[in-house]
Amino acid sequence: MITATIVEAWLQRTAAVLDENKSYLTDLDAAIGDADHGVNIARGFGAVVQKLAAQPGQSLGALFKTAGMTLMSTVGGASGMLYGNFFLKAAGVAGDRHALTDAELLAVLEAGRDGIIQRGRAEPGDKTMIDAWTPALAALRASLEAGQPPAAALDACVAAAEEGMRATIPLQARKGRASYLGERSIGHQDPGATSTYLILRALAETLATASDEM
Amino acid sequence: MITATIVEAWLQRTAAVLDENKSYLTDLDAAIGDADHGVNIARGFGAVVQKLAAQPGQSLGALFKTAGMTLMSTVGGASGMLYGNFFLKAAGVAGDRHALTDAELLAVLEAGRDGIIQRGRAEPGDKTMIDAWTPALAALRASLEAGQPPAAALDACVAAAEEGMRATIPLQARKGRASYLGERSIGHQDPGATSTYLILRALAETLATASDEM
Amino acid sequence: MKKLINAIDAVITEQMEGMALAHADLLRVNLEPKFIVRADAPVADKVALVSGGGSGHEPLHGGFVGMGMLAGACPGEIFTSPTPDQMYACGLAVNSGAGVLLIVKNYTGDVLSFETAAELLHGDGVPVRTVLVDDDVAVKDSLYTAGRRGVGGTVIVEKIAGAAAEAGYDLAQVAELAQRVSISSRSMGMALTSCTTPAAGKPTFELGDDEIEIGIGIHGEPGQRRMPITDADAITTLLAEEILDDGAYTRTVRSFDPDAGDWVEQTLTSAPFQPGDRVIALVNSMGGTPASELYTVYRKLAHICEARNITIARRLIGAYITSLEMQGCSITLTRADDEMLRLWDAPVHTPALRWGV
Amino acid sequence: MKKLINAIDAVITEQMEGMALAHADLLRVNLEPKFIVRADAPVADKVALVSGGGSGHEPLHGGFVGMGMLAGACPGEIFTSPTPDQMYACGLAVNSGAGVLLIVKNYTGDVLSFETAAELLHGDGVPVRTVLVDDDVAVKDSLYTAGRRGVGGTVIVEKIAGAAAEAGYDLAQVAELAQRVSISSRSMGMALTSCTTPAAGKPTFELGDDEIEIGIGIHGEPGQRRMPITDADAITTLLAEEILDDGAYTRTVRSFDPDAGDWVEQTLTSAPFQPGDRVIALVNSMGGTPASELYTVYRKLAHICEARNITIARRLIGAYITSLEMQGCSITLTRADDEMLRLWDAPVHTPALRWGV
Ligand SMILES: Nc1ncnc2c1ncn2[C@@H]1O[C@H](COP(=O)(O)OP(=O)(O)O)[C@@H](O)[C@H]1O
Ligand SMILES: Nc1ncnc2c1ncn2[C@@H]1O[C@H](COP(=O)(O)OP(=O)(O)O)[C@@H](O)[C@H]1O
Ligand SMILES: [Mg+2]
Ligand SMILES: [Mg+2]
Ligand SMILES: [Mg+2]
Ligand SMILES: [Mg+2]
Repeated sequence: MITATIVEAWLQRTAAVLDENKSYLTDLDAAIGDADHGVNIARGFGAVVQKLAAQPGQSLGALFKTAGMTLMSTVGGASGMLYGNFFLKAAGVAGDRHALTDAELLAVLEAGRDGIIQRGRAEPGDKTMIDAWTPALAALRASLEAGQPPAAALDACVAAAEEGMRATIPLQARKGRASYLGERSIGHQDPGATSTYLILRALAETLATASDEM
Repeated sequence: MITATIVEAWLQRTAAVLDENKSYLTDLDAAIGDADHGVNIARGFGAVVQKLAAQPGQSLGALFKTAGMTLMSTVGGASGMLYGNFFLKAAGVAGDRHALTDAELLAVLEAGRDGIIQRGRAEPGDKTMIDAWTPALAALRASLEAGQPPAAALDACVAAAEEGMRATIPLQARKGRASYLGERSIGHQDPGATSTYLILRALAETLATASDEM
Repeated sequence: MKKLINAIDAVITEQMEGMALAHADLLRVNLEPKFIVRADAPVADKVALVSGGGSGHEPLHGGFVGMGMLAGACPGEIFTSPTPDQMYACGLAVNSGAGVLLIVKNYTGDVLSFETAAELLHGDGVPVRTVLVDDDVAVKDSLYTAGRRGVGGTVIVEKIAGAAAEAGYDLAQVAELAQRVSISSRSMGMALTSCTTPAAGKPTFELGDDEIEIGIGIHGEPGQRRMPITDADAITTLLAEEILDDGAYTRTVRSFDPDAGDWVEQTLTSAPFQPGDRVIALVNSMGGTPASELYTVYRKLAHICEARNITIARRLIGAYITSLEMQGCSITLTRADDEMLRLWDAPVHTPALRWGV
Repeated sequence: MKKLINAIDAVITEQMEGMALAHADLLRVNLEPKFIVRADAPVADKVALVSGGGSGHEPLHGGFVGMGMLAGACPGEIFTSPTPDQMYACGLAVNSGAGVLLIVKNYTGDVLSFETAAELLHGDGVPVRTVLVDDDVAVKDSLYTAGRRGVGGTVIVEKIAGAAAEAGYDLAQVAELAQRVSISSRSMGMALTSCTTPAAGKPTFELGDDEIEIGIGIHGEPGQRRMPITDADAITTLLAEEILDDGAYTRTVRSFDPDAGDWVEQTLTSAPFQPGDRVIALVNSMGGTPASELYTVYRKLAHICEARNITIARRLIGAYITSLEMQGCSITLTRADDEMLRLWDAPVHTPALRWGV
């Protein structure tokens, strides 16, 4: 079971990882965007962690809603709205549960991803964060459906996210700021796909640590 | 006798020398002024030469007046007004003569120098062109009064101008733009004193060439 | 990085405080969340215009708050879209009941935030409409990109729609006019130098000593292409021809319909410029280019327009939509009819644009 | 060197042509010799203000030609005083018979040129007076220097004296008022970066990446001293204290007396600022500093003035007297009485300053 404590630990680890990778993400965004992705997203998840610390004991729905609203009001830019939407939609599925089964976790993540698509209307291959989310959640679903243990399923998920992230390099962007560059966007890794990979990696690592401790 | 032709040759040589030394003078002005002395003065004397070429056969008074008015309307800045005034006052003394004796040349130069002082009210030691003019004309007068031949007298004049120019280096400026620098003007050679030296050197060289040719 | 700023985190707040101190007669500033409103907002019976976007483009938008232009402005972090909570709170603060028009520059972040804000305001019973500004001809197609960026045309839209609101147009009328001005506008920009955001501390892109960047937006993002530096006439010709030779441009625009309570999509086409057109021209500094150089650009632009029988009926020359201290310029032309010119001439009193009062 | 210019020799001419094309309703331009005059000059029965100076300080002076401010402006080469023939021709063009006031920034070249022009105009029977602006507190003494430079105070003098001329003050009255505004003004400037004249093609001075120059003039000349870069509050405090703590300043001013037909010398003393003073504040960009940063400076300046019980009664924030594309700012404070404030508020309509109309 993935408890609220574990989810909070995930968001804390995400905040830490994004903060460490702030310059890396911003440099990626400088190449094909406006050089703010790392700074903004790190600020946003930092704020989420602070907000959650002040509101302990919430249901997962409430917790995700706080995360979504906080991202929306602190990140700014495309990714703030999209990640914000991710958590708002995740909140809808998580509802007043205080823990999730593996299958429920998958449903929550998929709902979040669908929220990103609904707002941003990106398709696979547009060189956006969707190019990490879609293969990652497909791999997670396939592994779970194949009966693999959660740790292995999440490893597959992260591996697919990383592959999806790398696969954005040769793509020409068709959504977001990078699309203005036309062919000049080719050859650069998408910053949003990169932060998505980092977020999913943080999830896998958090779950691994949590099960070690059990 | 210093004929109008020789005077025109002097102004032509001056224009050429100042043009060659344009960057040098402007660099001196960059250190303690506003980096325009060379460019401006070269433009001005270039214009004088053009104007005179279009008006041949003038009296020396008319010729100096044209030079003065042209400098005033083409140079801009302090030195344009001061050199302009130099020639206007020189014109007054030269009058309708078409040639000058050595003594008359001295009188013409002294009147011009006094014109600079009258407008600019600089005193010796203020770190201006006056620090070249004053010793130079004193040396010229002394040499001529001592009965030296004109060539030697002019050499003494140029040597004194050069010395006066170099002697501006340790001075603190009290007039003109360099005075704003206070002690920071110390250690730099005054651009106006330098152009004065170049103008007088061009005079000596012109007269030397002219007497060679006779 | 050399800037007149204090702590990096405080840059926007302190600039807003400075504006509040300087222009207490014109505007009020709210810091949490950040927005700027007319001193006399809400103005009874008048439609309120709200715009916003990343900071670093000053005077846009805060400098255009006041009589005859914006009712409110929402500054984001530097070059980062503001957030929906700002727009929502600002919309509530300026709504007199006559409704709020959200003026949205076409960037994904801005669009998504304003969409959310529109839904929130509608949910609270505020009559709300949106208009998209997408005038940057450096972006060629709308099919394979996020569409043209909103740049200099925004200034023209805000002035004319602001005058219409002041004149008592209702929400649907102001929105319709704003949309018309928006699709009648085309812009093209270039950079001589890059710019530095305080957070990054180093220039967003590197430009060689003899290179310029053509087709830049306003966020220090790289442009369409890079070329060796050339003279003002050649640069002006290049920018003007991109604008004047740009063909019909068609895009699908989403806007909020308060009656339906939902988003509607419309396909809109901008007609190319034609001989005989009258235009409003904006020759704009990217921030670090002084006014003197803009006049050299305007001179050439005037000659080019004259040769094509396009009449520059009104003009604005200065720094109106900038990228921090970037050197460079942009040109905007808006095809204007009598109504637009009349509204352009109407009094305006804001920190950065003032006439007739 | 990266600038929006064409041939170096044509820079001033083309900028003037651009102004003429852009502002035909406000001004006319003459190219040989170079000057700019109000479109409606000479204005019957009104004293005409003429100023001038090196180019590169735009909008000063050409941008201030128009109703309620200057009747004429004479641009020199970049950073080089204009020549007497320009001022003479300009003075003749604007004189309605009510006379001409020459507004002279205190630089040797400007002073000498305007002196000659005054004598020429007087010789032609034009009633002419002169006023010297020397407000730069970076220059400490007047005894061992050419005296304080004319900087930001010039803008304030031109606005207030321009309003007085428009209001029908006679020549002696306008001159007396202009002199009073001038000696009530104090300024101090700083540079974050140097600037490049087109003719030189390289920066006039070199500044390290973490150095700033304090006490600069407006000609790219080195300043009073150099120091490590610090934050906006510290820089503002430094500039403001130089101005506010500046003691009485006495100088001997030469001005032309048309009745005597000669120059008269007057010893004038500027009183230091005092608690209770009301001031007009100018927070000015040196050209390359964007408006956003100026608001951070204004914020601190407002706090400092408030703490000293000095009331900022009016303010102007923007690029008004520049050094090409230099980054940096200057602060000017002018102690203002009711008459000055009334004239400050009077309508003005020029390319760079406009209100009340
Ligand atoms: N329409 C979209 N759908 C999905 N993701 C998008 C979309 N537009 C942009 N993104 C993602 O957002 C990232 C950029 O985020 P960020 O830099 O924070 O926003 P901004 O471009 O507003 O500065 C891109 O790398 C891309 O992955
Ligand atoms: N009052 C003065 N009297 C005599 N010479 C002066 C005076 N003021 C300045 N100068 C001379 O002018 C020179 C500077 O000339 P220039 O650079 O052309 O003028 P500006 O300072 O106006 O740019 C100085 O080096 C100095 O020799
Ligand atoms: Mg970005
Ligand atoms: Mg000089
Ligand atoms: Mg951004
Ligand atoms: Mg000069």
